[in-house]
Amino acid sequence: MDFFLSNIDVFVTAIWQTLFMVFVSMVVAGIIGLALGIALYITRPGNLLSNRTVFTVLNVIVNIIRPIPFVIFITAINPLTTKVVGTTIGPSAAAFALSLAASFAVSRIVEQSLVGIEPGVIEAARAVGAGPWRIIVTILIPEGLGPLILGYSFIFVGIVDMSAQAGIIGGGGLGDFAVAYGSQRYNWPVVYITVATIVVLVQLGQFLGNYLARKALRR
Amino acid sequence: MDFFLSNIDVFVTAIWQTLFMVFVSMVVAGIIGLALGIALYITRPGNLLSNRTVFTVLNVIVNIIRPIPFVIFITAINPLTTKVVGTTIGPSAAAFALSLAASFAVSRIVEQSLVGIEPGVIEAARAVGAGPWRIIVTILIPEGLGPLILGYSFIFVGIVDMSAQAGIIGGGGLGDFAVAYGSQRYNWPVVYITVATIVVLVQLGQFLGNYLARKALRR
Amino acid sequence: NRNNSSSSSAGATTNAPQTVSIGVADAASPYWKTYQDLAKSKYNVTIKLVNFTDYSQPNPALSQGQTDLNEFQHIQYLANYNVTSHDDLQPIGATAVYPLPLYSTKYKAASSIPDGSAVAIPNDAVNEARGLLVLQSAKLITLKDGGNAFSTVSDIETHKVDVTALDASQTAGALQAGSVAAAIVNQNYATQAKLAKTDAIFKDDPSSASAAPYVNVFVAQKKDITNPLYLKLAALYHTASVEKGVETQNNGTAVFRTTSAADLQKELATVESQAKAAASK
Amino acid sequence: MTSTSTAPALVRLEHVSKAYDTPGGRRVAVDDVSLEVREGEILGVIGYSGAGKSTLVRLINALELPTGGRVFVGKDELTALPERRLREVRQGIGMIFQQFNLFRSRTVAGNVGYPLRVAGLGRAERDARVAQLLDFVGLLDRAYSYPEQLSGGQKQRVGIARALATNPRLLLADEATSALDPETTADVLALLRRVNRDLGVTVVVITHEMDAIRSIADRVVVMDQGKVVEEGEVYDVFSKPSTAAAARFVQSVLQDRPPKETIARLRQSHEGRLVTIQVAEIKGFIGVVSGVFASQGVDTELVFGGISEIQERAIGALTYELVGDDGKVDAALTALTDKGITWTEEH
Amino acid sequence: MTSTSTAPALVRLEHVSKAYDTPGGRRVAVDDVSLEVREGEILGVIGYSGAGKSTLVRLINALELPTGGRVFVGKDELTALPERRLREVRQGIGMIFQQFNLFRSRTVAGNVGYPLRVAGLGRAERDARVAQLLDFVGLLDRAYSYPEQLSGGQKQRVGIARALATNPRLLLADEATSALDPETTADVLALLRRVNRDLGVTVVVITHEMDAIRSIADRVVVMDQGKVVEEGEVYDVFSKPSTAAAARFVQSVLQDRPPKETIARLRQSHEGRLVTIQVAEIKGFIGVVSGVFASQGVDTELVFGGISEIQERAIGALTYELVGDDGKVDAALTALTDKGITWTEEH
Ligand SMILES: Nc1ncnc2c1ncn2[C@@H]1O[C@H](COP(=O)(O)OP(=O)(O)OP(=O)(O)O)[C@@H](O)[C@H]1O
Ligand SMILES: Nc1ncnc2c1ncn2[C@@H]1O[C@H](COP(=O)(O)OP(=O)(O)OP(=O)(O)O)[C@@H](O)[C@H]1O
Ligand SMILES: [Mg+2]
Ligand SMILES: [Mg+2]
Repeated sequence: MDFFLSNIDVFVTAIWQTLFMVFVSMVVAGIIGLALGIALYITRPGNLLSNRTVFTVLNVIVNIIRPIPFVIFITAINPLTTKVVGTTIGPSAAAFALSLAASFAVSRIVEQSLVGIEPGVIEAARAVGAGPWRIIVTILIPEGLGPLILGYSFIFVGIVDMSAQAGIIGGGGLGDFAVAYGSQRYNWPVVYITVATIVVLVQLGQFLGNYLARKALRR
Repeated sequence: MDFFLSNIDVFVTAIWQTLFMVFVSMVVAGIIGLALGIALYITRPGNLLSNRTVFTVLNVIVNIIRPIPFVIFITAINPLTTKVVGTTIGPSAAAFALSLAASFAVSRIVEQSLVGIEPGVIEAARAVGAGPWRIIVTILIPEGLGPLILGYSFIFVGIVDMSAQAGIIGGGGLGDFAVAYGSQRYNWPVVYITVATIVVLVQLGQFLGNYLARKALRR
Repeated sequence: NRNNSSSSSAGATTNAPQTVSIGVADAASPYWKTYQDLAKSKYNVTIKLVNFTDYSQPNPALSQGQTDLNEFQHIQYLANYNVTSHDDLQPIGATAVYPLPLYSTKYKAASSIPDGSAVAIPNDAVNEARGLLVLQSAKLITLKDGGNAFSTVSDIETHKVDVTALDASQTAGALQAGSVAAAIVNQNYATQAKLAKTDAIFKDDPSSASAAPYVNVFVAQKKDITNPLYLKLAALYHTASVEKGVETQNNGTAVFRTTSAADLQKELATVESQAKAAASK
Repeated sequence: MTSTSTAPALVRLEHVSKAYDTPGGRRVAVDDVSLEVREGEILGVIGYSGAGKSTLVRLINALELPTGGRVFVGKDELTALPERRLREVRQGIGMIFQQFNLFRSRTVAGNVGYPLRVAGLGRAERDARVAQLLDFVGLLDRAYSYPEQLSGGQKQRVGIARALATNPRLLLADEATSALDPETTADVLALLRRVNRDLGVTVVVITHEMDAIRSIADRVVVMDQGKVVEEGEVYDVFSKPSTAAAARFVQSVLQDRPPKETIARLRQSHEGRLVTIQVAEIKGFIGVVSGVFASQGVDTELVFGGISEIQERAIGALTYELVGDDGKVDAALTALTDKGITWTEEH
Repeated sequence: MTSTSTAPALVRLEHVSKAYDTPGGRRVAVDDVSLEVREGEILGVIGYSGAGKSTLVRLINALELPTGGRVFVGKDELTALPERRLREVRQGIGMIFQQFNLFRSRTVAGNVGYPLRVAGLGRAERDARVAQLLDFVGLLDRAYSYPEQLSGGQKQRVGIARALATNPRLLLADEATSALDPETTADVLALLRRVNRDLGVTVVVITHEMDAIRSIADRVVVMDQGKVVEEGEVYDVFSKPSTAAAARFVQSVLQDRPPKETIARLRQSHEGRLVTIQVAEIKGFIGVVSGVFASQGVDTELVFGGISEIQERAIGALTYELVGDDGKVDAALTALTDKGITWTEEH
């Protein structure tokens, strides 16, 4: 406990680091993943812009990148990280790596959320002459909003979880704090406090997600 | 390369360990997660057995457990692992931890897959006097099968990815091999070969998933 | 595993085939192969290596009898574990002390590192405090109360450079990627990352007495400290062929130690009492 | 048929209301409805779009719980039963949904067979019954198609077959023929009539096709804005609708009164006065009418209208052109009134 | 109206086929159909459930691409246009879907406003137009409801308003009134008539409600098993259907011929011979008929049937009881035939 208190500043910093990494990743991965997921969905055979080649290529790319262990992924994209962030260590670099890795996960979640949309409504939009881009923005996303929001809540938790690995490259954050100051030092109170903080953070996120999903689903 | 060849037996073992861990986790987490996800879905306010209390409790539990960093989760469940598996280290213990952790993730994916089901069909089933249990088995699961299968493919990749962390407790597997024999030793050929193997494994799984989803969605 | 453990402790006298499991964190290092072959041919013992990627795991696993021995830590770490987890694992043989060097590819001396540069250190409990102490000796930082074996980055009092703690396997990479001006790199990673020996611009002195807590050790459960097979296995580490492998692994920087088990245990007791004092402070 | 008028109630609604809370406020879909469906009858429910018809039938099989009042089916008070008892009650009730609500994951055969599975029938029996039902609705060759491969009418027929599968004792048909062509509609109505007559199945049909009501219903209930505004034997409601809503519905099916434009057109080719006479149940009705005009020396020509049958009784209206001296025409019309025959002059 | 018979074609289908590959084999939904929809006309499409009507209209706005043949709308060959040109064409075509296909994520107002957004209308204009449309379909107070909060008929009305939103020059109405009560149906039909007359909108209406065809269509196309089996002016098809399919449809709407059971019942109360006479376009038709019977000394009583109007012309059939000497009755009937009047004796 004393140990925790003496490191309270690190803990506070860790909270900010986590918030920063999670926020950046949610935004970036949210957008890239959405685009990628929609691309997967609409090019799926039989769908709006069905295109077997594009679908297969995207599918394979996502499948190649997603299963790469995060430790390796982080290292592998170092050259890119240097170009974009200017450094390969610290919260920014971690946020970058997290964003990229999460994008591919998000794309799958998005694809899965859209797959349940009734084809009839897409047809109705096509019938009034709406183009694919407009259909995506004004029909696909709103119609799939319920599952999409739940999917993003899911990814939110996933990103919080992944951010625990940010410590690998000095990204800090709560997960790293729990491990470095907690479990590796067999200091369980630190682990409890930190995990509890993570849980509170996640609960807030998930409640927001549930609330929004309920609004979107109207039940 | 020589280094890889001299450790080919470890590599082969790692493949088996990964297959073992992933298979066990998919089955166990698939079942537990399905049950939990369905419970989340049907108790959601406005649904089949809507029950705000149960829903909130389940929701909170899932939200507490999911965000715990895997390193800490593994340690925290050690007493349970000892009881069930008899040991807290090695592939079996890792498979157990993976299964548990993945169950909670699966539950969210399942919930999200079911949320898109047209309420009318559930009503039609209620109207013929089908009970909740029967509706779950004969209506909810079949009607949500497309997204469910894609969701399970997603989780499959997630489990493969998580299994890379099995090394924490000496579980081995390809991910651990890639890190311990590859990236940590700056031995990139080993990383490439191992990651390629993981990717092939995942592609096979995802292709199967896509194929089944296509069958289920009939498009 | 439990069965193995009891049978191995009982049957140390015979040459009947046995299995001994050792928890390690670097099973991929080739010297372990040499070691395994040797154990087989000399004692007809099959060594089963259990590789842990997280340092928090091998000690509890040993304590619960899921492994018979482990070899991944120095006395300092073991003491910390024993104190915080109220355990009583004991060292039964020394292996080596590894200097913990500060590397830089740009600067030739610690003093020439510009103010405000980034410096990476390992972030695990085993290496972090020691890395900080190295930086302090290099006059790049000062630590609260002069620092101790439990210091963390939050104990930095004044600093000439910005210290970032990374996964031990990543510090070399961060240096090579240009993200930091200098980095504390564990010798094995330095070798694997092909950092030139000459780039080590500062290191603690492995042969000094102050390095005693950093002697790496074979660890066993207290009841096994006299197990002859385990003692033999610990000693087996100092076979020439194994030592040669270790040296290759560390680019010749390892300083082998053959301190007796009793001395190691005494050293442990000392560090443990220090740790207790530090914890109650 | 008349036997049903004294039959005991199979369904009884007592001051039943159903309101929905929407962001825009409370919306009362069913408003204090008290109603009986008698054992063995076919009850027609008509009313404007949004009148609360679908909500009403959904209350009968407790898919929806009322916000007020009590619902009885047989001896059971649904509003007091636990869900598992409700399930048993529902097994005895077939429902055809307005929106079909087919299971998308099941083939046509799977959809129709589902209630049979729930009822616990064995595979062989089930297959036989499904085949029989599909044959009836003309979809035997589509048994292995999925709903999205069917046309609108085909979907509706699957819904009908599914509702009939378990030989329920009560059938709730919510716009069961709305997507069907006239011939199929006639077949379905005939089938409903048959199950009603032969198996004693009680039927509630919601429909806006008054033809359906006319051809099969015994009694009819008219809903308007959540309330039952009229209720009675079909012939009575058709021949003497007492509310404006009912009158408009009746008009739509009998189409025996010429619309305004038709009258305007008729005027152009016919110089005489145009009078619409309501068909009454008088022996030799037309003869009587002709006789009256002939006796006054008024020439007549039938220009519009029709006679049809409801519950085996003639009903309708005929528009005649009356040519002759105004006084004579008036005298003839007065004579008609005296005989209890209703007429209106078209202006 | 007759002007449309010479109007140029707005839609032209040339040997169009559409087949679906299903696990159960190839299923031909539309089979070598050649057809024109003339500029400014209202074309009715009728046919049994599954005949291919919905598929046909979906080919017209290229929601479905034919597996054979060519489709023209205006000067554009849809089957040769790239998707982005198709979009422009579709903006000029309104479509009412059989299954409504409402956007579940949008309110009623959002659904109706959607085509306007696609057409690029500004907010203010859009709101005004939406309000106007919702007012017309009687859903102004439901503007902010979501589809699942609507009754079946309300949903359909939203679909209608949405299709009309952009004042398309071609309107495809697939069972646009199937879920509506008679009065709303009449309103919608009147509106279709009005947009057709006043704005020159060409309309294709699929319906199984022959009443709708009768009251608004200029020409009618009868489909059966994917083929167009009959095509012509509505009056011609109604008065002289040349295929069995068409005849059955016509019968369903005119309902001027007594069904078997009615005849059986009529027999019980009427001793004379029962003869159904087809209403023909003869000046003073009824007078003529009465005259013939009177001259032969045959007593008549009207027992069933009706006269109504199609395209402003009288149509129908009347069933008379003929009482008199058999020879005289036969003579009278022969006289009718000589005058070109068609009749059938009911046995
Ligand atoms: N996607 C599909 N796959 C297979 N068959 C189909 C598909 N869509 C339509 N069909 C079949 O094509 C035929 C024509 O269907 P269509 O929907 O055009 O009929 P319809 O005339 O509109 O019937 P209804 O009056 O019942 O709506 C039907 O037999 C239908 O089952
Ligand atoms: N979930 C709901 N939320 C709010 N209002 C609803 C809901 N369901 C139905 N309503 C409203 O209740 C009223 C009655 O609906 P209902 O479906 O019973 O009408 P209906 O008589 O079946 O009409 P139709 O002939 O158009 O099918 C309608 O005004 C409808 O909008
Ligand atoms: Mg309804
Ligand atoms: Mg159709």
